[in-house]
Amino acid sequence: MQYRLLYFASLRDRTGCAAESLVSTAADPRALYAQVAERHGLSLPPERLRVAVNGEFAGWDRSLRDGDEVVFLPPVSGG
Amino acid sequence: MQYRLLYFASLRDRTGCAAESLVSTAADPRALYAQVAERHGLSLPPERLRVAVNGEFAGWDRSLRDGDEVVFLPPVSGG
Amino acid sequence: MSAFGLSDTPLDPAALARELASASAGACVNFEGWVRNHNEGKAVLRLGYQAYAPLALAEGERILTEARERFAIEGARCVHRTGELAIGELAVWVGVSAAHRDAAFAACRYVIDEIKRRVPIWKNEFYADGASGWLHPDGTPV
Amino acid sequence: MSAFGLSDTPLDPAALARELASASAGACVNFEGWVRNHNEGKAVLRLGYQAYAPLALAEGERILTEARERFAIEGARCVHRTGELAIGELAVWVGVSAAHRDAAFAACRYVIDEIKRRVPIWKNEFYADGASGWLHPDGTPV
Repeated sequence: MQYRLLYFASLRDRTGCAAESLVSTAADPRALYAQVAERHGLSLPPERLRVAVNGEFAGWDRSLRDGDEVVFLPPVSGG
Repeated sequence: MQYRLLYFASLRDRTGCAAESLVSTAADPRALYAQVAERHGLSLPPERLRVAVNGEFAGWDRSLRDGDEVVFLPPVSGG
Repeated sequence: MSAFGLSDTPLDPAALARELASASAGACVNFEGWVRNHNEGKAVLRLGYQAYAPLALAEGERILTEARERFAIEGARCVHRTGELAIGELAVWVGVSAAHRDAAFAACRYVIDEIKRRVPIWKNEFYADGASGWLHPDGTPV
Repeated sequence: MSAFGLSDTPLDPAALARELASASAGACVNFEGWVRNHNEGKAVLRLGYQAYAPLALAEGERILTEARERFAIEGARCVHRTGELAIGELAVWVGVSAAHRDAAFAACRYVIDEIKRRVPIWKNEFYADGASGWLHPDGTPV
């Protein structure tokens, strides 16, 4: 399946991109993050991240569908 | 002795004046208020008032001196 | 400059807030008291405030000094209106700046609570039924 | 109109506050978050904010709805800056109006706390020593 990934903050710095399209066999965000972390050498463990799918918060076990927009969110620091 | 009295809020309405000069034998605010309350028909008991002498809060037993400015303060309601 | 003031003309919150500006402050909390069109179930048309000015200024200044002593804040200001005010008008403005928001919120709350409790200012409400009344904070007339 | 907004241009607190004006509100509490020239002992030159806009807008709106449900308030608004900000600039503005000040203070505090905890916005601090860092709220880099 093909996913659209967006990156913010330290993940954007580390991956060097704000967005990318990725063809992957990962069926949920947990598997997808493992692939992405290896690909880009990300050091943040999933416990420190939240997941959003198609603009809403989602669980790590959410079933992904072809074309989903998936975002791994570093700890926020607005305000 | 002669005192200068200022009136605010309901006391001003009741006495009909913002300020008056009063010659009195009262030696402290407690005695002075008793005279003023009788003179103007004031119904607020001293327990509901505070006293200021010469622009600072004072006790009911404070010794008054000739020329003092004495104010009996109704419960405040600013804000 | 005095930290506490009385004003018989409309307050300008933006100008007041600018006086608190500071490069080391990360938080600013403002309280505005507005003239409300109702109180205790009665329709209010307008308000009048009287102040015993010399003591109000001294006591207001003391409250702002206490706020600076009790809380880790940078700046604190308060101005209270006197005279006649229409519905919606700004009656009192409190502003507090601080490095962090905990102190700014706590100090701003302290200042408005103490102002209402201690500063010799009196509010006269004019009601739609033609009556008016000087208010005690507990709602009883005085 | 949306109650929560993102802006990549400077905020105008006076204009934002005017949108809360109400004849039945007696209290308005505003929180302003300013860019501070120091953090955790380090001199800060400027800040950059990134936001995941669609989710930030949805989550910010949820927080303001929660505030209206939990507290007896009339209006609640919040706008957060994005992009690069200089020292002293306004980064986030929260305003809450209510009949009484208890609810206005509590709701304003709730909104800024939840915004900082839940809304996908990230702060990058640029330090005087040339370094920069995305900040976790607990101070650890992310």
